Amino acid sequence: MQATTHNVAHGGADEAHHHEPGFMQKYVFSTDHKMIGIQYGLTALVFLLFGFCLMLCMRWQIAHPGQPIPLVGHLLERVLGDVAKDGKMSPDLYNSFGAMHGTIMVFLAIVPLAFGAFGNYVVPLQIGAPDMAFPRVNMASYQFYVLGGIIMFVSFFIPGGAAQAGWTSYSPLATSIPTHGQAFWLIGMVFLISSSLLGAVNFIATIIQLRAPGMTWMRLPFFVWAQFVTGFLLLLAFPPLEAAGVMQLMDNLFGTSFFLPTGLAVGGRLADISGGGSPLLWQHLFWFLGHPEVYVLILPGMGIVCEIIANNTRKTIWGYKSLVYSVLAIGFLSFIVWAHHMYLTGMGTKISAFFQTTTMIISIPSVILLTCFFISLWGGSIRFNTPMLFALAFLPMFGIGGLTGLPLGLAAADLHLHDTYYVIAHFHYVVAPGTIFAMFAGVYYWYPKMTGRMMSEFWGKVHFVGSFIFMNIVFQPMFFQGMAGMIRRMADGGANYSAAHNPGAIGGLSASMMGLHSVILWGAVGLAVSQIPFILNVFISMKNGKPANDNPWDATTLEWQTPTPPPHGNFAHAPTVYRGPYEYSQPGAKKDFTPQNQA
Amino acid sequence: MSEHPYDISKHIRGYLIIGGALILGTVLTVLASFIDLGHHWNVVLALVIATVKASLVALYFMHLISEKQLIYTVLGFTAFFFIGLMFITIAAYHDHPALTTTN
Amino acid sequence: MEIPYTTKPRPDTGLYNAKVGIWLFLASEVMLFGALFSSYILLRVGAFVENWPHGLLNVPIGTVNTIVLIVSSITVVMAWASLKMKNFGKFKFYQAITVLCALMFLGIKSFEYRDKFTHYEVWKTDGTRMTGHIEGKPMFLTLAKVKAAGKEKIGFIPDPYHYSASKEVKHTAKEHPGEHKTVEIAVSEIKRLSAFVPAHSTYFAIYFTLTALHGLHVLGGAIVIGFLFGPGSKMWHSDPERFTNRVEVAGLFWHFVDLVWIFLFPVLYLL
Amino acid sequence: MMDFFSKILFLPVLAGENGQAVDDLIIYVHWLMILLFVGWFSYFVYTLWRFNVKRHPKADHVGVRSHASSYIEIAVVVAELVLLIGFAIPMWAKASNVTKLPDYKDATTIQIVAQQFAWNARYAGKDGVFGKQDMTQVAENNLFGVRADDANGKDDVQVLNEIHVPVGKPIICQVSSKDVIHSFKVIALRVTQDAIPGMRIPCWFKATKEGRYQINCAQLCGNGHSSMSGGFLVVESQEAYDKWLTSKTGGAASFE
Ligand code: HEA
Ligand code: HEA
Ligand code: CUA
Ligand SMILES: [Cu+2]
Repeated sequence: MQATTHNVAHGGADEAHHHEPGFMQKYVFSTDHKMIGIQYGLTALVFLLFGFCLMLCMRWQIAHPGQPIPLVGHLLERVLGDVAKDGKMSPDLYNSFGAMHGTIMVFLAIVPLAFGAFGNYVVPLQIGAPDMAFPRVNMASYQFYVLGGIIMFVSFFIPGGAAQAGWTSYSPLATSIPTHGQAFWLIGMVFLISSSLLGAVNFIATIIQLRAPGMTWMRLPFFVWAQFVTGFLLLLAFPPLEAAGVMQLMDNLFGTSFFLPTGLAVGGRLADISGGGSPLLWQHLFWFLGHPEVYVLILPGMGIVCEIIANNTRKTIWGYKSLVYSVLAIGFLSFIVWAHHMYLTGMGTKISAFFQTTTMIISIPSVILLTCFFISLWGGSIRFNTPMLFALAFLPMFGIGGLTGLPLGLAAADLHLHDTYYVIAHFHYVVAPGTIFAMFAGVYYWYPKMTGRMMSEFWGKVHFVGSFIFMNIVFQPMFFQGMAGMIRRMADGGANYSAAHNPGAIGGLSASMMGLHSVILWGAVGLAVSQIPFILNVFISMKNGKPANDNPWDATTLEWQTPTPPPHGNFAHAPTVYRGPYEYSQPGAKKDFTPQNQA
Repeated sequence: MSEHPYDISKHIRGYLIIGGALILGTVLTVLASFIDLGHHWNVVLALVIATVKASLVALYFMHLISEKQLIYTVLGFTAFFFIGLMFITIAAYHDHPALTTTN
Repeated sequence: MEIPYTTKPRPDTGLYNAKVGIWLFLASEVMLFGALFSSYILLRVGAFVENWPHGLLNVPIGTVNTIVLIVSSITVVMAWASLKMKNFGKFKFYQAITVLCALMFLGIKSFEYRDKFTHYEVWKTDGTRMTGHIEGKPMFLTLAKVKAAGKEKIGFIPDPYHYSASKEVKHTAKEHPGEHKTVEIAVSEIKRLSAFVPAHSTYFAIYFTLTALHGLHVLGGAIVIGFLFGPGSKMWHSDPERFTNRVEVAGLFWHFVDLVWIFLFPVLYLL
Repeated sequence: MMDFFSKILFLPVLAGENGQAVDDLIIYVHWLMILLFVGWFSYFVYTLWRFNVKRHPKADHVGVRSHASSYIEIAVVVAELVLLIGFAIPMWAKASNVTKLPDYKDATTIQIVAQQFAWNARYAGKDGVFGKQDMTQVAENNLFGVRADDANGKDDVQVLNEIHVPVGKPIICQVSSKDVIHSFKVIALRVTQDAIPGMRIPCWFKATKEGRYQINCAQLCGNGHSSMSGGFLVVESQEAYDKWLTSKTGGAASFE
């Protein structure tokens, strides 16, 4: 009764490919969406770890400004040179690491993981397609990503080091730093953006064109919807940043003044430029991408969480339609809220009223999404396996992050909170315990499909408990620091602004606020240690994990109705879809799940 | 697709006419720029001609006129966001109290 | 299982895959050029008039180039129509013209670029400025380079009239055409010296950015169309329908490139 | 009550008049947030306990039928609307209005120009009129671009890092920068304004307590961003301020 297309699948694959592909073709230049997904996933996880390592160094510097970094300090000096003299972090290095942490996490870790890896692996399977619509474009997209990543990575080692102007790269700062880090950053970004564009075209075309017979729009698993909207965000929001990147590159290399006003006097001298440009133009173009981008970071995560909740409550998702409409509304609205990052650029009342209003409106569909997930739990039969634990933890974590977005969205409150650690805490709650947890959930959930083996439940739970506790220890104190006025991007963690440093001045940071730095540092170290079981689990389970059958979670969606791991071409012939994505515990059915392709 | 050889041949005349119109439009734009209508109106006129030409290309050469719903939807959103990007940015820019430091 | 709808349209959407793909791609291109257009408007509206030069581009050449591109747009659609009518010979003919037009466009454009690189403006310390050529027709000269070469004077051949900010000023300048002969300018009197390169002003910055990006698109399009004209056309004999679709998709891209130019031309050359 | 919330939210001391509006808004939003969080979180924990697979081995086919969630959602919408229209928009007009400033006649106007990595301020001096400026004349020794040919500029006062203002009087700061973007932030007064080169953006405040306030640079501005802490806003009585200004006027031509 289960999979209609099951047994013949291997035979079917041969029709497509008559010869066994060689090693390079199979693992490096593969055009199979599943291999590309796995390539994306591993590369992105490595970057995620790398981004975190940068941050560990930075957190050390914040807690102990000017003291050599233990363990890695001298290694840094060896490979990076004077910016890490005596194993200490100079402000230049701190700024490089900060900018690159943001860039790497956003563009090289989470987007490739959420969109490139899970999207690639799961979407064609879930819609019953043999592959992406354009397999070779898919490969090119991965290659561009790797190229962009290499360029970003290499930039650490050029004289002066990597970009230092924050992931936001505001001009004129980005143009006035006399090293080539920024140029590398921009060129890297052009590759990454192109990669995402190719991916986005491919995903959207695939979802539109390759849905299996019977897979109507309202039968799509929510994960596919989330990826669909994400694709549009990438497609339409990235090009303006590409344009802006080209313009900033011109400013950096060819002496133009797109973002440089008249009368700029860097280092005391009037800059030798024509002037006439506008620093605000960069900010508009950046945030026109920037805000949709944050939904690119969260929506695939939401999709994963939705799949896992439905599966582990053994119950259909409550309010599927409102989920779909909400995610569409978020996609649409995310293009018209961008200037809420710019309230303090001297924005007038009219425009700020517009952006405050749109920002409040966009929070509503997020509330609806979360509400639907919460209500879906009611009446379920909740299994607490590792993917489910991460998916459940996602909800309150995203809740905290989302809720703290509200004061930021109101200009007058943002007046106090802008560019403080409150903002840092806000968005890390959405992207770190939020999205990263969703990513972990996805890895634990789809790992058996990808490898044919289960990951260890025990070590999964250890990983979960450690990550959950330490994530909160790292980010919770930042709300208080931010509220007290601690500014972000401080190479000394605000020591120069502390009350201790400026006796007699009002508004300095108190000793207790400064003291939280060491709590956060040890939280971050704990977080790092908690990842060890995960990394080992990923590699060891590949060989030694418990073998998984084709549908180990008793799930309904199509990716579980094909052999594990799926052959080239995925299905022997297109499966036909007869029902919605989450038909669990149907009254009268023999089992507590009814696959989508069951007539 | 649905077109058969014979109805394609009917299109060909159309393509040539549109092509002629485009070249004519180009000449018109240049001529119009020499007439001094006051800067604003010159800009408006030039953009109107350009828009007409662009529409001809999109509708006929790119067959938009006989294209499917889906493509309109995609292009509709694109146009909306493009206009949003342009106008909101410019509006935001001019809602600022001060634009330059020269007084 | 094979990927469906690579050639035949999907019944409910009425489109084959590549067409969906190219239109999505074009949508993103609209946003790319759209962002640059927005920047153009913002920079221009915020600019002081005297920093937004007029009339420095060669309008006749620009017009010719526009027409070249339009012709190529006609031939590319004709090429596709010929395939639809199963006339491969005609396809080859039209497509050849398209490729030639593309190359011609690029050739003319590079000639224009070169012209700009040898054309200069000098801002003098007394606040006056003039445009013209420097003796010996050097490219990309800057004040720093002149100083580094240890020169004390440069020979400057001013243009017949000096452009300056507003149209009125320009008109008056036209009535008093400067003499077309070399003047000597002391290096110490020069505040700034720039060829008409991107760094000259935000106008030239956006001009070069937009046209270069457009030029890259022309180049890319020419390569694809050249491929379909040359080695790629073998597919006509094995899978004519798919080949026709490829030509259509390449054509759609080509029309878009033309469409962008239709806006670029008046905006950069005429306004 | 407000005080209590201000404490548990760790809001820092407040010494500016507009700041009250900012703090109030922050506190109101946090009420809403805490309410939502506590409400949903209790529900969440209860559900996980109640519908655990052991306690509830077979899932119900139909889930929640009541409309409670819609009511909650509507309540959130209403609450946000109230916050937005009732508080946020008017407060922005009041707290940091850049378009509706107090009358220049009643206020003390200063120009603030940030640089890597310090704060410059310029006062109009005795005549109360600033000398004309021209950004193309900016130079190392003239970073306000002051035009030498304007007599009004002769008595202007220019200071570095020590910015004095009178207490209890509206102060209009015209904030700008000469190199990169900085952000002028005085936490205790709840004033923040980005300092953007090429733009001069007004913002205003009224200090209610005398004292020496830390000026923060809130925007990444280069490798000295974290050590740009030398700037102080000295709020003092009108007399002390006048005296200070006169003492500085002698050195008015400091930019030459
Ligand atoms: C995934 C990423 C992500 C997401 C989803 C969001 C979501 C939101 N963000 Fe955030 N934001 C960022 C990432 C994200 N943000 C980043 C990276 C930055 C900083 C960039 C930089 O400067 O470097 C930023 C900065 C930022 C700012 C600028 C702050 C400043 O610089 O001064 C603002 C201001 O409006 C804002 C607002 C919002 C709002 C209103 C939402 C809303 O969409 C949130 C809506 C959600 C809710 C309202 C939650 C609903 C939940 C419940 C009702 C239930 C709760 C209860 C339980 C769970 C128990 N964000
Ligand atoms: C998606 C985005 C993302 C993510 C996930 C993170 C994750 C984290 N971030 Fe980051 N952060 C940003 C985006 C992100 N950040 C941005 C945009 C900025 C602003 C930059 C700027 O100012 O310009 C910023 C800034 C920023 C700051 C402020 C710096 C400053 O202002 O000076 C801090 C400070 O603590 C910080 C900390 C952390 C920490 C501790 C994590 C942790 O949560 C990290 C957790 C990671 C892991 C736990 C690794 C897991 C990896 C594995 C398990 C590997 C497995 C590998 C294999 C199997 C091969 N971040
Ligand atoms: Cu100045 Cu930060
Ligand atoms: Cu945002």
